[in-house]
Amino acid sequence: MTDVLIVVALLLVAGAATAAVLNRDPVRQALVLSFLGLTLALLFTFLQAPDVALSQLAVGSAVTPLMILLTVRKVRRRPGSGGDGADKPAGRER
Amino acid sequence: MSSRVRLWVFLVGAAGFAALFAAACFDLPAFGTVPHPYGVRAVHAALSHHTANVIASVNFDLRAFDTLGEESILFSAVIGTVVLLRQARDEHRKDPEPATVHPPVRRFALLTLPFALLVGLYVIAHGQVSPGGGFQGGVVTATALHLLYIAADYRALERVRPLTLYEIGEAAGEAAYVITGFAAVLAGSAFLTNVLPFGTLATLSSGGTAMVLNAAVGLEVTSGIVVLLARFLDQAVEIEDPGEDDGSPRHTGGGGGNGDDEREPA
Amino acid sequence: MSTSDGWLAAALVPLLALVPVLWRIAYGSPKDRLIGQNLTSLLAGLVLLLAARGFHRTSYNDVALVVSVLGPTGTLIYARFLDVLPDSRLVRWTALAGVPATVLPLCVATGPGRAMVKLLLIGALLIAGSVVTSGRGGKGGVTA
Amino acid sequence: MDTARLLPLVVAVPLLGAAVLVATGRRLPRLVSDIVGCAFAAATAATALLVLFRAGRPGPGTYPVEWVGGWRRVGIVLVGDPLGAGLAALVSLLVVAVLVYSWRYFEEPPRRHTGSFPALILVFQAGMCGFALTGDLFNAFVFFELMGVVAYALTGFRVEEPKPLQGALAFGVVNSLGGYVTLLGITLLYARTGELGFAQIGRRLDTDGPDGLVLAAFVLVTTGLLVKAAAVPFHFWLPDAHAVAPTPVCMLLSGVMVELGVYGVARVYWTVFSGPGGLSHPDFTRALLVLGVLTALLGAVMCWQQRHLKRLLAFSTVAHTGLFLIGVAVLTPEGISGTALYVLGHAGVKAALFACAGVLLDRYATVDEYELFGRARELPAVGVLFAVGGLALCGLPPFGSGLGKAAAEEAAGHTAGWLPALYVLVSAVTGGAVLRAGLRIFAGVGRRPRDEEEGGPETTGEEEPETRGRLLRIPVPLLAVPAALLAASLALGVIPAVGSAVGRAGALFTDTGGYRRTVLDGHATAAPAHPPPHWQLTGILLGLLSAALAITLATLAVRRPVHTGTAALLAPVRRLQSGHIGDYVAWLIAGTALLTLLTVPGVR
Amino acid sequence: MTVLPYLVAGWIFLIGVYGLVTSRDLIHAVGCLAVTQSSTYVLLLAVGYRNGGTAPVFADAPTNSRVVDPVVQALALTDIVVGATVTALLLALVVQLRKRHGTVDPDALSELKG
Repeated sequence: MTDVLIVVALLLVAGAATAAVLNRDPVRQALVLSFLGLTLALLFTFLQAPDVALSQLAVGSAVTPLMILLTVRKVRRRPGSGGDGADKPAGRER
Repeated sequence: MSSRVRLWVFLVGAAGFAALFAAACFDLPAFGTVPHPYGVRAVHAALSHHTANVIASVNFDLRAFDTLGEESILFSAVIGTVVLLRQARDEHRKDPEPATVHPPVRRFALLTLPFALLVGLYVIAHGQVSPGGGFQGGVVTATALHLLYIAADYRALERVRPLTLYEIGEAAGEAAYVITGFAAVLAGSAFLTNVLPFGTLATLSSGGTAMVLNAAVGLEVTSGIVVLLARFLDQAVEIEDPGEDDGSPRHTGGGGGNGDDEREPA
Repeated sequence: MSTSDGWLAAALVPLLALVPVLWRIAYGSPKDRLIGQNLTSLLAGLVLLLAARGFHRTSYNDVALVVSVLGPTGTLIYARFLDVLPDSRLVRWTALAGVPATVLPLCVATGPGRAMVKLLLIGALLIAGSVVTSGRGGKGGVTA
Repeated sequence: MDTARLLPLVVAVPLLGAAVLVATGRRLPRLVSDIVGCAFAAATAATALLVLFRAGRPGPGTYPVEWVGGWRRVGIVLVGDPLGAGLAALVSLLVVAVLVYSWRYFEEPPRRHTGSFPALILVFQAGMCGFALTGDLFNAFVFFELMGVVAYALTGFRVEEPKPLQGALAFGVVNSLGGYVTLLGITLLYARTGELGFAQIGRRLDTDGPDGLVLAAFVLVTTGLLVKAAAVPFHFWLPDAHAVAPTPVCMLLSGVMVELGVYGVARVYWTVFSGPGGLSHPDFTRALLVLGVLTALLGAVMCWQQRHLKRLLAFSTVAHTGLFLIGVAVLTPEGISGTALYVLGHAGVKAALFACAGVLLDRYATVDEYELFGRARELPAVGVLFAVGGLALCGLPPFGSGLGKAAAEEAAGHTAGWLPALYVLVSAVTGGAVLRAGLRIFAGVGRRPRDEEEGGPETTGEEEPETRGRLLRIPVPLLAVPAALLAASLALGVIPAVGSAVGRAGALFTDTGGYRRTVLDGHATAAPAHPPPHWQLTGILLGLLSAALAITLATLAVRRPVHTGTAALLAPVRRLQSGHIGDYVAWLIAGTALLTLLTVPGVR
Repeated sequence: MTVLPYLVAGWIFLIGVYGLVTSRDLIHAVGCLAVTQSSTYVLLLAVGYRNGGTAPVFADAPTNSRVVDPVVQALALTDIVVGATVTALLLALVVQLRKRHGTVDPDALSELKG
């Protein structure tokens, strides 16, 4: 039964990683990253590594996405001083 | 390179990498059957030092030198971030706008705050006994502190967060780790030798210096993450870019015209 | 099938429920994504509780404890930045139905003691967190 | 006290210093924090030198080995073999020089964080020393990352400037990725052997034959190290980062950090993969030789084309790294000891050249060869240092870099007869580029170069000075440090004891069985005798030839107009250096594939 | 099942690198780097797993139980810290980069060429 759980968790992790890359908007990506963090924590628990699961949980699902969000907030607060339209990354619109 | 050429370079490289990696995977022992001579030795070593959590024993005793490097990485990344996100000469600060928080959210956050801090400290303290330890608990504690930001606003958080103290706490954690190592040298053993009594297996005071190092890491990580997040929050909420408030009409709808601008100080 | 396999099979249910949640987070509207984030931590908490029992390791419950604390915190932080805190019946009902349905049998199986207190605590936190974060909180929990 | 006990202290002392500086940094005045920083760095240097003298003592080939925490065979081992200890000493001495140089450098340290610059440098020192001394693969990864993290922060230190930020980001992304590739390789090795120490992994590997797993592990581990060493095609980050980092940091980055990548490749190969269960010697030689030659040629070509002085020096580092890689690729004790001496000499010379460029930057707010034309006639002392540095760079006897080059090219000549010619050519071109820039800037020789057609791929050299304002008077440390570094480089070539010590170090380094026995069993083994690097007639002549060639090239370039034809021919090569992070990452992966192709047996 | 975990690790690595190569936004690129790094955790723990093993934490398990490898778990912990700090540092660089260049699009960064 453990094997089934591991396989499902592995596939979820692979899916979440793919989704995190394909979501080009950083805000959207932050949410997928936090999902990835949680599923990784589940996978690690199934792999009998609760210690690693705990730190992945703390880092991957809270701190990293939070830092990304704060960066996005700072970066998008106003147009760039030297902006000429080229400072508008693709996928910025939600 | 154009994006097309770049993609082709990547695809060719990725094909080679995939072939190499797949070849390696099929030469690996099947999942779940890998032999672990080092792992077995580590379990024996941890039990000989009465540390119930073997991972904590590996981190803070057997391979404590790795953890010294790891803590130094965190330490230098925090100094680095502080330096990189410092207020530049041409920037200025603005007080953030006070926010009114929806009462249930406020109540929940305020009620959870002490509890979350407690959980964090619990995870740190039980590092050598149950899953957890200085790093995991430290991150939880630091994140929990930011519940205040949710419960009220940034100003409330700033009031209870004497940043200087945390910066010193971070350095003190790092110093405590190194000094514990030096103590062993002074006692005539190798650097970072576990020279304290090992205590009873699976109790809070077991593990000898592993316990001390765990506490040092807990202090450093808690302070370090608080400082780290504070720098990012400062940038996101308080520090204004050069020319941002130079009297010219503010560009509205800039930066993609998303909804993130509501809390921008007026 | 042994009892521990039974618990693990039960853990499979919330785990599989994460698949549509991933879809929602990756491709939904901003509101949907936040609901998805909220559901993820709730479901993950349940998986962890059931798995801990299935592996006969009470110490694994610490992971669930941390999820129950950090999950709602994370959701509220996102809500603050995205300026939405959507009202979601789905989250509320999953919490109100799923958590007791998981925790109560676990308590029965564990028997009275410290472990049971911890279980109840985690259950209460999961419910409280989900209810608060899925209520009609308005914009980002901030009534500005 | 046992010398071995000192090994971990080489890492711990600077870390303690950094913690002290950060804790007290906001209260201390600038002067005190600088003194504290220097004191800790100097104490570390003294410790490292003590270890080196113990390890370098002639006699039976024993050297200090310390299991940290007293965990024999279960913990992490630090090995003070002469080469590792020597590198740690080099790192520490250079750090002291850099701290002295930056004494008056940043006139305005970050407010309330006066201690952070010396603190970061100290952590950098700890990371590099740890990497040089460790005998454990994962521990090496940790120190690899530690050097990296500090280096990214230091590169982007001047946040008011756009260029350093871009360079630091490319540096950070590419190097972190390289680190993760290495970690994947380490994990594969752990899966096969269940061990982490170099010696233990090597012994276990040799109980089995080589297969795809070992090959993959070798390629992955080496990729990360080659990224650090800036071998083609992993080199793109280096010019971008080294050209824009604060000058004292450049001295460390180009002087030792990159060379540590080469050291890592050599160390891992000799201790882990050189046995029958690893990668065969011809395969390793082929792979590294190809990469080394490519790196040397590309670095030299790009170096010649630069007008941004620090970028020019950065590309010359790429070129020399290529030569170092060739020295390692030939897999002989002579190659290792010659290269080791070359690295030592090069570190002093390159750091001195960067130091001179820093003086120009702070006085004229530019490091552009064209803009500075003739302007530095008023600084004859700097000009002399710069010219001597340029000559030493092309291996003029009797500099240490010259002796190292001579020994390395002789060793390489045994593998392929044309390799000495490559050594001569590459060192002449890079040295010539430096001399050309020197002639124009300090002497105003030749015609004033003009900006040519617009739109070509080019980085010009306009930068903000790193001091508060432009320097009017050159402070003493800014001149004394490069002079001392050049003198040290000269001393390396003249003192015969250096040559014999380096020769012994190379012999011990390549004695795989001896290393494993010393580390795991505590047996002392006699170092096999090999002729140490010493001055020979061919070496002296080739060194003089390089220098003459460099002078000719420089004079020709200054007198004659630029050949637009050659420039156009090389434009595609220059365009590869695009400053685009995506490009660099794509090249990294392609490089992994290339390395695979080169090491797969039978592909020739 | 015998190689699936290893292959998943390889997939995560490659997809993360793909994201880095094609990224049009540096914040997104840093996120992709974090994805890439998670491949190393997966590979480490997959290598350390033993069929029927349990966590080497003997607070609530007998000391003679069959356990998985504790060493890789310690390594993965270290690795996670490294990843978080690198992410923080790179994001700090992106924040400043945006201030000085006015953009976070790697295609628009043109200061360093040739």
